[in-house]
Amino acid sequence: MDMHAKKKIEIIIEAPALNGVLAILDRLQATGYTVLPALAGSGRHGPWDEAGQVTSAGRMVAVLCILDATRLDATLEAVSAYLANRIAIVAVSDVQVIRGAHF
Amino acid sequence: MDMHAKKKIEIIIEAPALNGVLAILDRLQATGYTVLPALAGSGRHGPWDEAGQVTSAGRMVAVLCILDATRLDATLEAVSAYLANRIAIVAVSDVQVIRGAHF
Amino acid sequence: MDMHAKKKIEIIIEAPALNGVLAILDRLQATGYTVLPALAGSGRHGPWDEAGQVTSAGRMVAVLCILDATRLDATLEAVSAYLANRIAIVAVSDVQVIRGAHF
Amino acid sequence: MGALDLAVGNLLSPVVLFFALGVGAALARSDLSFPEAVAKALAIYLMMAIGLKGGVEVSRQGLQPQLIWTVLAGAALSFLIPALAYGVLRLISRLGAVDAAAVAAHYGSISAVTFAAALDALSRAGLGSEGYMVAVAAVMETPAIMAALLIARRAAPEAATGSVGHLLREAGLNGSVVVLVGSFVVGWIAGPAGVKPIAPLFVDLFRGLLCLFLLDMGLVAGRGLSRARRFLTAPLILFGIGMPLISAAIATAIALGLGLSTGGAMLFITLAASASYIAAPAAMRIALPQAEPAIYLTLSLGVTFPFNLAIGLPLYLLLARSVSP
Amino acid sequence: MGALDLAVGNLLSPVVLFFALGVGAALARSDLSFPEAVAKALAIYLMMAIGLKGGVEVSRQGLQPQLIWTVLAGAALSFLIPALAYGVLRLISRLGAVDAAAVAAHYGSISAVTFAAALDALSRAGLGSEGYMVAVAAVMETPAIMAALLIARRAAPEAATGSVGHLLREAGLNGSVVVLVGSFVVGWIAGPAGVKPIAPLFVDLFRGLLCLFLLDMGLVAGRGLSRARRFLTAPLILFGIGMPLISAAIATAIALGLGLSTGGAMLFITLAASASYIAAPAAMRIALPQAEPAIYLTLSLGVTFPFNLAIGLPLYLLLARSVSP
Amino acid sequence: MGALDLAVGNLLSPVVLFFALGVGAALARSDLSFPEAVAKALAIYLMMAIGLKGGVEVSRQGLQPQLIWTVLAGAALSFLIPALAYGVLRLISRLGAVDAAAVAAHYGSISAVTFAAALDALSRAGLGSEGYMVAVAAVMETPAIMAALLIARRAAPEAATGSVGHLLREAGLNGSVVVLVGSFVVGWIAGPAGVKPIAPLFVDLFRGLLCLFLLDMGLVAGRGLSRARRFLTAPLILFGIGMPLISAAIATAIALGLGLSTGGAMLFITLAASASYIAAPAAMRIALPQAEPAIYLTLSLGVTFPFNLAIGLPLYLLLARSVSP
Ligand SMILES: Nc1ncnc2c1ncn2[C@@H]1O[C@H](COP(=O)(O)O)[C@@H](O)[C@H]1O
Ligand SMILES: Nc1ncnc2c1ncn2[C@@H]1O[C@H](COP(=O)(O)O)[C@@H](O)[C@H]1O
Ligand SMILES: Nc1ncnc2c1ncn2[C@@H]1O[C@H](COP(=O)(O)O)[C@@H](O)[C@H]1O
Ligand code: NA
Ligand code: NA
Ligand code: NA
Repeated sequence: MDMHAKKKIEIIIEAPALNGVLAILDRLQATGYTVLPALAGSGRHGPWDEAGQVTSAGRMVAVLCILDATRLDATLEAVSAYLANRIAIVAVSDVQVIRGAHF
Repeated sequence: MDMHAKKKIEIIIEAPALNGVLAILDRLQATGYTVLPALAGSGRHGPWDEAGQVTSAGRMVAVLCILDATRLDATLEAVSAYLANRIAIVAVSDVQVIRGAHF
Repeated sequence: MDMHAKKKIEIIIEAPALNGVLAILDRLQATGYTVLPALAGSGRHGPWDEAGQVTSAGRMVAVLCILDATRLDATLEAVSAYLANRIAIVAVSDVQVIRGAHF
Repeated sequence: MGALDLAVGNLLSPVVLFFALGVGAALARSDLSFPEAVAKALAIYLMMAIGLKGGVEVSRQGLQPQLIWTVLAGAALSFLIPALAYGVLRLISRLGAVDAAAVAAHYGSISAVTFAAALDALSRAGLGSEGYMVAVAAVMETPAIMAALLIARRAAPEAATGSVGHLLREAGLNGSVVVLVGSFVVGWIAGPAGVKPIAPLFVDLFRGLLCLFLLDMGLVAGRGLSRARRFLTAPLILFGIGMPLISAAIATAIALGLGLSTGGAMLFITLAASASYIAAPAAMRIALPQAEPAIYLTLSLGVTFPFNLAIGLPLYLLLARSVSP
Repeated sequence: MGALDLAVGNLLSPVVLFFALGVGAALARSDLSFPEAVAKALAIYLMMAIGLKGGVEVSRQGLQPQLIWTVLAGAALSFLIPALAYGVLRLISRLGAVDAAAVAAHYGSISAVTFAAALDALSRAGLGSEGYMVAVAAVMETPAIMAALLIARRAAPEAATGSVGHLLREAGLNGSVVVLVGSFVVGWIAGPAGVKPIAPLFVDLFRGLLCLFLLDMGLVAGRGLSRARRFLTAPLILFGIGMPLISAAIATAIALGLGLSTGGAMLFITLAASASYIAAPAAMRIALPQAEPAIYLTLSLGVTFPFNLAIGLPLYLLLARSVSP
Repeated sequence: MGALDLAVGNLLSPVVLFFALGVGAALARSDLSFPEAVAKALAIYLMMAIGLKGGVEVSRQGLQPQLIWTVLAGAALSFLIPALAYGVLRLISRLGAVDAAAVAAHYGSISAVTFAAALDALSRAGLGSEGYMVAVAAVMETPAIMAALLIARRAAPEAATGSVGHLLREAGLNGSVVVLVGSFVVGWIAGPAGVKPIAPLFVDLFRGLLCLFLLDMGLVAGRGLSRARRFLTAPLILFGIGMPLISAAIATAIALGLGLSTGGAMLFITLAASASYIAAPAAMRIALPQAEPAIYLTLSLGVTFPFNLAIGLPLYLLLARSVSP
């Protein structure tokens, strides 16, 4: 199988700030991203839980973005500037993709 | 802690083709897999969003499959043949599992 | 970008046992964790599917916990003791985080 | 109405037909499915409606002396049926001690949807019932879980996890128990006049929403059946049909002693005969993790629930008639 | 009522106004959105309500001889419209063969929500209709999908995946078809008396819940329009408005031949003119993965559905009047 | 009805009792919870029902001259209350400037559920109200958010992110504002006759679904309280109860000047006294990310909402009676 080394960014971010993050990814012309829901969690701001919430103020979502290593730094730079005061964590890992032309 | 090196495949795939992918994993007797929902995303086909959708035609889900390295190639081969014309991305990474007998 | 090497634990666990796992993470003072929903899956206990379920007995959720390598062993030890007879899988991988002070 | 009319009328009621539609669709592998969120909300709605109805009845009828005896009898039944069920299972099937105890818990506990379907059947028959039967239902959810845990501790000490006290707390605060009891109290306090403005939702829509819920239950039951067929050995199927009949027989005798009305007796028998599918499965995953969930889920939802719905309910009504004044 | 009254009355009905609200909110980029789970449950509810209504009518009216001819005519229309649509698309637009076939499938198949809106319009006009039109609707969902697949196989043999038999099975067991047909049968068996206790949900709330659903459809359509604008070339928009008119004209002629009532003819014309948005898109993703989904989704939901809702329905009622006895 | 009757009648209404049930269940750590999707759909439903009701009233009553003055007074109140609230908070609590500004925004803005509960209380008291109060509610959602942002910019220039214009757009297009205003316009256009077919959903079920929603709100409030207790210092709790009373007093004086009916005055006072929990929290996360969300969420939903629901509403009705003709 033909594999290509890429980077995967995972951003766990409070829901109201999601559009801000996605706008940055769009502006940097990231080839793609996917948003996953989260149910509950805990951190320095205490625990949260989506059950029964009407407002999205207190809840988190996860953004997954696979991209080429050459674009990693610029993306992290832009994202972390936006995240400055916000509730969010960002993790990067190595992945191998098939169909590398997609990224 | 006793750890065992395995491979993790992540497939982000359009919902209508999910059953096709799972049928392949079942046929290859993958020891297990888990399907995660996605909320929204963007890629070469433009942005999508599950909000309010009745049809599953336009949305994606994520399949997570942890398996032994010895089975990786056969699995990727079969999956990528099925995915040929479909909207999907596939990423592989290294993980360490506990309770290795499960895989 | 200033990056810090951390460990990511992913636990796929049956929903009724989720509180047990989170209590352990709380007790060990993990800096944070996030719970993600799962839609469906398959394993040695056969396939499952959340569609239309009222009881949470048969379904799985995923717990994501990023932590410092120094705390990995103690956490895995405690978690795997609790998981002894339960339906669950545990995978660990390497990640790089920004804003390392959060972990 | 004769026995045959009752049975046919029941089989042709929308509630049963929609359940059958669900089972059929799942077995035919249709992709029809209900969103989990809506199924959970429907379950909460049904508990609220049942609770309110019971509470309003009690506020209307006042507290009757039988209440206390019926509640006690229900709790005792819930605690004792598991021992009986466990014995039967160990005798006729090859289930191990832990699996048998977990199954037994389900048959001692109760199914709120079966209770709701029984209320629907009573409506069709034009019969009322004692409002406090809702309290009896709530009280019968938990003792069976404790009993099963005690059985498992004896038979396989290493299998049971957690303390009984902790589990008692969890099971007593299970969402379904809390909503049922809470709505019962709300209905009692608010009374007929207070509940009137919310009756369009909780009374008028009850039978329609029950149909929606049973379509979903049919889908889930059908999917379970086609996936877990291998667990359903002949002895287990026999148990899934025979156990409700045994429990119903015992409950009929008790109902006679309690002097319940026809409707009340029918509900009491139904509670005894029904098998839990919300509270008990979750409790068993926590308390007896080694027990295979596919066994108790499939038996309770795939065998006993359809049996009770299609055949049990008219039968229990006949039994109730035979013992009520 | 004259033509103008009809048209204005339709535009000012809550159903149309809520759809417009949804489109407007989405185009203005409001963050208003419906949870997917609730949208899916509403869709199931609407199918159940439509199916039950039809079944009860049939149980009341008995089986009429036209039924069989109307069902056959519907199936034939569903199978033949895609060929026509494909021809028109290839002639006037630049769509490739696979995209054109996929779009064509949608216009042969039917939209259950448009059918529901037509029932609402008939209620407003005080008209009834033949109960079996629900069966016609169910029968028309699938043939178009098969026809489109056969067209694509001819034009681009490498593009079509999977066997026709397999797809036929999938499309025939599509959730919306199963609920529609199943509820029709339930309504037929249970009859007016059996359905009465569940009428508060399935009859009284029908028009209100349709408004809720159309608000959601408006939001989804509006979002689709603003995202996929680039796919909507002038010829495609023309097709999205012209094709329903062509299908409506053909269906009007057939309705005349079948001797349907005004209400029945209006529903038949609406079915022909409507474009699928639940069954066909999913089937096309499976059978013709190369086809761009944004094209058929946007055309069907963003152009043809609003056109039918706002302008088509009163027009089809006028057409139906002109050919009914 | 005397003051005591009013207060007791309110406390024993199902709406308040179900909220209390939710709080109790959460504090007892029951696992009872509502699916988020259903809670969101219920919130949309409530806005639609409120909006439609107001619109139909306006179409019935015609546009009254007070409308314009009441809307202007509402907007001004929403804009000015935050300054007052900010001053009080800085005086009596230890909150920093950014946290205080964020909390202040919530008390200037309004809570649609409190408004819905006020409508329910008016129904119980047999009182009507001016239909345009819905428009007043919609108008009062946003100015407070702007005011708080301006306050924060002054006090802590580095904390506020994004432009005011951008935020104004976001807050004005917030889903709850759009549904409220949109449904108001739909009700106005469609009028009593047009809304009648959808009344079973939007009128008859209103009070029942409000109970469902309040059970959920109770669960969320209870969970919030037990998690964020440490943020609730005595001065903040005092603020959470005292601020609504201050706002209510000011609004009572204005209502007198406007010459509103008893029902209208009661709604106006309730709007002023209520604290936002949908629009403002989301806006604050975007505009003032440094502010701790647990503070404003817990204060608004855990302290002020229960206070208004249980004690405020009958009090505001008494105030309204004292100033209305
Ligand atoms: N170490 C972590 N691993 C996984 N998720 C985390 C971690 N830290 C924080 N989170 C998530 O991010 C949210 C906010 O974190 P915090 O800002 O620390 O309160 C938490 O509620 C979790 O959902
Ligand atoms: N690089 C990526 N990282 C994460 N998700 C992606 C990426 N590319 C595509 N996706 C997901 O896959 C979907 C289809 O991608 P595409 O075929 O490029 O339109 C997108 O809408 C995303 O949900
Ligand atoms: N190898 C695997 N990769 C991903 N998910 C798995 C794997 N094995 C098990 N799972 C998940 O864990 C659940 C229980 O697994 P099991 O105990 O093997 O039945 C499955 O239904 C899957 O959701
Ligand atoms: Na029982
Ligand atoms: Na059509
Ligand atoms: Na206010």
